[in-house]
Amino acid sequence: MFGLETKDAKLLLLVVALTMLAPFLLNPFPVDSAMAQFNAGYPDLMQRFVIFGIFAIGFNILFGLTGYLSFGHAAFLGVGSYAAVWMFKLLSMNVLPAIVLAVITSGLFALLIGYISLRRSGIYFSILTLAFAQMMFALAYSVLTPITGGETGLQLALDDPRILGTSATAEGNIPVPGLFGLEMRDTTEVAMGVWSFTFNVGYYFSAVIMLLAFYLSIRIFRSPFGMMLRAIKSNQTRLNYTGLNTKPYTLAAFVISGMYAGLAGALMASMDPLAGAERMFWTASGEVVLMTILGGVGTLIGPVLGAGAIKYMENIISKINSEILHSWFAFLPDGFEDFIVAIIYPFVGKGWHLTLGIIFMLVVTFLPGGLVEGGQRIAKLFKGKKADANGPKGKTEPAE
Amino acid sequence: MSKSDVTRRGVIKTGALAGAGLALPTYLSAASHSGFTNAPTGSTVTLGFNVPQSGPYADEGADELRAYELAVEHLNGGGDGGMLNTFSSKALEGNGIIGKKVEYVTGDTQTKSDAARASAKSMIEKDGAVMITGGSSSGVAVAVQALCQEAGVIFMAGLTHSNDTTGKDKRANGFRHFFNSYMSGAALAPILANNYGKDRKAYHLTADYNWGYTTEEAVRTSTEAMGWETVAAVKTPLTQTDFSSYIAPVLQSGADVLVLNHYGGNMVNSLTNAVQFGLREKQVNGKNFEIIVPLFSRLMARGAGANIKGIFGSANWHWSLPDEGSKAFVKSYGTKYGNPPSQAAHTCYVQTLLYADAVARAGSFNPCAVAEALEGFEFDGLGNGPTLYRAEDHQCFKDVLVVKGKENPTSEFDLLEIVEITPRGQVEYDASIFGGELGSCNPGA
Amino acid sequence: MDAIILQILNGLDKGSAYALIALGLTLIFGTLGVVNFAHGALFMIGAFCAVTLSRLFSLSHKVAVPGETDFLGNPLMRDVPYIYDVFGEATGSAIIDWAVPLSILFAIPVMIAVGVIMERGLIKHFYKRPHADQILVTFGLAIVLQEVIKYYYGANPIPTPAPEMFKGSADLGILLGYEANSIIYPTWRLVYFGFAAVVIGAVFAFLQFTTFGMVVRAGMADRETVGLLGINIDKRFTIMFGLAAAVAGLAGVMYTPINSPNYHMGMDFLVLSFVVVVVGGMGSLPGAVAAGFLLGILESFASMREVINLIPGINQVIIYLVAIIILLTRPRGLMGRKGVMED
Amino acid sequence: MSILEVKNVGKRFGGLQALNNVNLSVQENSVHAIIGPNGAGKSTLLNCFVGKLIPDTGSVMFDGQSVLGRSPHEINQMGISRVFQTPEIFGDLTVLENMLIPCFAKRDGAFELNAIGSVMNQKDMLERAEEMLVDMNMADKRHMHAASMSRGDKRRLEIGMCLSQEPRLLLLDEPTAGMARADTNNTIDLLKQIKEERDITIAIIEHDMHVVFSLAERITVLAQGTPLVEDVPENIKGHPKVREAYLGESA
Repeated sequence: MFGLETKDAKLLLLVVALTMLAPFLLNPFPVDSAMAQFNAGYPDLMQRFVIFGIFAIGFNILFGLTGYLSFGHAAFLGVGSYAAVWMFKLLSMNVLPAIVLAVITSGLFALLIGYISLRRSGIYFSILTLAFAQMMFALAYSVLTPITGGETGLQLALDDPRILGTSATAEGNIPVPGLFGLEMRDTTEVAMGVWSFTFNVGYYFSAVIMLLAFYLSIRIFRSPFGMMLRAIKSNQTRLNYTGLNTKPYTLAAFVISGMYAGLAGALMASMDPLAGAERMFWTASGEVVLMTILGGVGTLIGPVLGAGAIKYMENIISKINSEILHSWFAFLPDGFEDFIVAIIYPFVGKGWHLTLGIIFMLVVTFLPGGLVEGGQRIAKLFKGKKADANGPKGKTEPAE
Repeated sequence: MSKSDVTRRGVIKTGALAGAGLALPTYLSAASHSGFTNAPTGSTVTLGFNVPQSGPYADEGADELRAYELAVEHLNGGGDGGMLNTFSSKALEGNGIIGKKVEYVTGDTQTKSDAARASAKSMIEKDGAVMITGGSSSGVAVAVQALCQEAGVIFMAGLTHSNDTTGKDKRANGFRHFFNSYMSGAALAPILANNYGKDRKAYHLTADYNWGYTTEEAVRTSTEAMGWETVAAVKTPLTQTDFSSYIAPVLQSGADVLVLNHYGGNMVNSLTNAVQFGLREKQVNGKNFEIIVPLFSRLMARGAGANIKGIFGSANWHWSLPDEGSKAFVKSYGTKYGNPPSQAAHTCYVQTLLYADAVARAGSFNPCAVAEALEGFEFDGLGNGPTLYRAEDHQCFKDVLVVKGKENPTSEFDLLEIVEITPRGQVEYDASIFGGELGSCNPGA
Repeated sequence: MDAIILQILNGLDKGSAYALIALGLTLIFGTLGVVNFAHGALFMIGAFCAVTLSRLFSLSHKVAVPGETDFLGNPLMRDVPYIYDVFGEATGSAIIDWAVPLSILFAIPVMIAVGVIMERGLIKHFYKRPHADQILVTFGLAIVLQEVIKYYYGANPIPTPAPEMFKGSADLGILLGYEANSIIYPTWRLVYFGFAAVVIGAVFAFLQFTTFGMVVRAGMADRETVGLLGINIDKRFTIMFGLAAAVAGLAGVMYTPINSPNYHMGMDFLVLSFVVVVVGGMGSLPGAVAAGFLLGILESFASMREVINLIPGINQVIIYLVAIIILLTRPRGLMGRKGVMED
Repeated sequence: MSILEVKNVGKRFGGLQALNNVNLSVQENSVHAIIGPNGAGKSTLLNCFVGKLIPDTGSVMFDGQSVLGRSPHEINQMGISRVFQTPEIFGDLTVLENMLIPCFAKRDGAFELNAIGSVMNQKDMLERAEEMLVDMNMADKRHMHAASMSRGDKRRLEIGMCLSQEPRLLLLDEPTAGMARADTNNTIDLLKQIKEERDITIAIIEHDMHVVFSLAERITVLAQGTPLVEDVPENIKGHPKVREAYLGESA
């Protein structure tokens, strides 16, 4: 199916189902219930899930397959965003040219930086990529302000030239990014009983692109090229003495994963036409590393899961404030309520970083294979109970 | 938490989705255009408080959040009413906003444009916030303001001091109560001339980003107009923590004044470093060497400890102001939280009240109606004397404080003393000088 | 010339902090083979040892000041440290004044304990795991430590001044025959440089001249062989971790008067110190120290306005630029050994 | 006809003259052994053939072309495959994938960006690899992780990987080092079989005289970086210089 083996095709279908039904799956709690706080089915977060999924999938092609740990990958995301916003400013609000230009630009940057950085391996490679990204961040934030918008970020203005399109709408506003008239921000909300579900054009557009990116990554994993990349991670010496030149392989992987990052950056800009320099800061590069490791390095689905987990924490846990906590535990006796709230409070809201740190430590200590390993363990439990009924859900295996 | 079912320009065929073998929707919201984004339909209205909760400005964000909670309490008729009693407009009745109880959601800007927009978006898309407010830096303010313009909600800026916010990056849906770099320069210059003379050589250290640029320019222009000479202006990286290599050459340059166009952590470190170098004990050109910090924040100034004593700067507001509005605010804030409010807390509190008042006067939450009510609005009793929300750029014009680090603080909050209240007339400027286009208000759906 | 001397001083001073942090990082890496992203957090905890001690000294009770009122109109309460009651005001205030240097004594046992607990409780389970896992777990730990500090001390910087006698600056220019005010340097920074030199010297002496140090150095070179000799290298490595933590902690303690400490100061240093370690060459202690000073000095020169005017933005990127150039011309940094961390 | 021609090769590491004026000629389709005590420069010499080291002086010609200055993968593509002292295989990959990689290298050259097609659709490659696995007698292990195999199996796999490239010259660096007697004998049999079945030249560096004398057609003895003698095995056995070199080592 789709030129994939059955196992991979099943995984792809599962991901298709998950992304297409995401508006339902992410909004499992009725709107007025106390648990509605945990609903993640609103456009911005859903978009972020898939966009960072793309970023992590691409990163995994480099890190998961070749073992080369780039610590400056966010730079390509930033370059992609800037390129896309410039296309919006100068050419048209259609997202396609912006995405194409962004992918090309970030690919070129990746080619240059990769060519230089790949002259070294191991931590020396990591530091070289980090150094390039930090330089790009620092310059974008300061001296390159005319090109990048500096601290504020590059944003659209009412006087942008925009060759194929208008500078401003009839109402005097800045036009919004779209795809042949379909605006990315268009949203339809459907209420069903006590539930409410949101369907957003931008999300579905990004989700389709993510599926393509995911499909492509499966193909790469299973291709001779992917096999060579895994061979690089496993034993470069043997590969060299087998007549293969590792440099173009790693460089190709670096450029491909840089283009994935650029694609993610362009989509971010398409959903929200602003490109900020912080996107290139080392913590942003670190974040994608953490997403990939958290989900499961070198697995197909892991990076997507990792991206989802971190973005969920950042956007949902960080919004739980003490007022919300009190409303949850209001049924308890007063003193006890305060006690429970006092215990939970440091871990939510502004303490979400703490929870994130603890989760990193727990996952890496007890689930060395990341969330994917957790899924496999659960799957095993199920398998034990009902012997191979339809294959357990969420079953994913490392690429090896 | 209630949430309204609202749609913005739904073009997806809801029928197709509904027909996909799912439970039949009880309510297709696409059918009911409410006229603007997140129009409150129930008995409550949700406001979004978007403040830094992690990162270096977390404490300032916490102070802003406390002010918002206080404002909500007062709007809903709780507490002692605070500035509602001194506010010149009497449209607010303590029954929420036009009868709707005020609820709020909070988010973390992380002092990053991206994170701030994500947080604001979630408030608008998920929680149905009809107004977003807060923030502790200009980059965030400008980014979130642009987002609110697109989404069709009102943005009431928190602490943002760059000229750009209501200058080249102004938006019709955005409003700023806080003062800006230009006003700082205009207010400071005469005081500096009086205290330090008209024959001074200034050395600027400037944070290398937008706010730093506008502040340096404002202070340079206004001091040079008085006869000061600018010896040098050096840009320092945002991520710099140790400023020694920037401060070391200052004495050799022949300058006798050092202007630190830094804010927050940068300011604390550069000021501490400058004092370490003993600059303030030096005599140059036969004059005492002086240091100036154009924008003071009492909260952050605490980090610099005794180093701020005797240093001039400007501020939007300070808790020791003697007017009735300030006193009422300090009293209700201090009673509730045990410490005096910061200027960030003040501006956030006032912005919330101003928004609520504008809704009450307009009789609608429609952003365009609110904007109309705010534009050109003259008011008093909120702490800075008679104030105008200028229609052309949505900037408030009011008195500006020139402050000085106190020599003998009586407590950890008592760090600044007010040197002069610069009257509004002295800091006004033409709305067109910073460029940019306001555009027209966007009600969203 | 005087400008150049000043920047060299600045560079040495900045370099001291880089070198101290990088030294500990390299010790941990070289002995245990662990990439410790929590090392910056150890530096931060050291700084907060100083904050904690000065707060302990300043623990106060309230005494009303007659005739004055606070911002709410209540009688003004003034803080009187308990330490005044015990030692009298003069000795008491002297103790508070000397809180930072005294914190060294406090920080050493605390940091060693923190280091040993960290190693035994967490890091030792990660010796055989990939570097990526080590990075994730230590990064997680760094976040946790940071958030705990933030929870108790807030996000704002906390002023922690040097003793009165080290405040202000020394005019070194006069000593060298320049005009007054041409080379002014803060006294405490000179103290910091001296302190760093002593600590670095002590660590090298310890490794060079003690049996313990010899075993550790042998272990750094070839862990398995030393293990085969029946030497319990693990226990020694645990102690090394404690030592590295103490070095980072002391660097933090003494840094507090230079810049008021805040909870994210460790993260601010983390990336830079990794760059320093790698430029020095993974696993090389002299390399780490040399790279620390080299980058410190270059950073200082790049921030001179004559240089910035020539190449705008150079002060923003100098460290990274130098790192790239060094890594491209010297594959394993200044003094790195072959085969370390290259796969 | 000689396939590998080494002339006047010298290599110095700091103060150590590792190789000194080495001349050597390996005849096509022969088995040529290079022996010598530890530190004689055997491995250094081998590294000069495959591009890992570049000698300071002299020339190394393979089939009339110089290999000096070429990188290992280029030399491999010329037709030289190398088996390492410790088996170098792709431990994280399956046995089948291990075997596939040299097949691809043989077909596609040093680099081919084939990122879309599945490995499983490359029928000819799969057939070749499977064939080779059968030849190596390890078809039943095809889905094992290579790292989890015994040392003897790893060695077989490595030799199989090299053979699947159909090299003209196979270099073996102490292929039986650290092996049990039974494994050593199996390896000897395998190499004999290879020699019989294929047109291939084998150069082998070996410590174990049993292996050397079971396989080699010509032997070069190296001591202190210099070739002492080169002759057929029968003449080497009792050669006084050789005894001296080996006795010297044990003394």
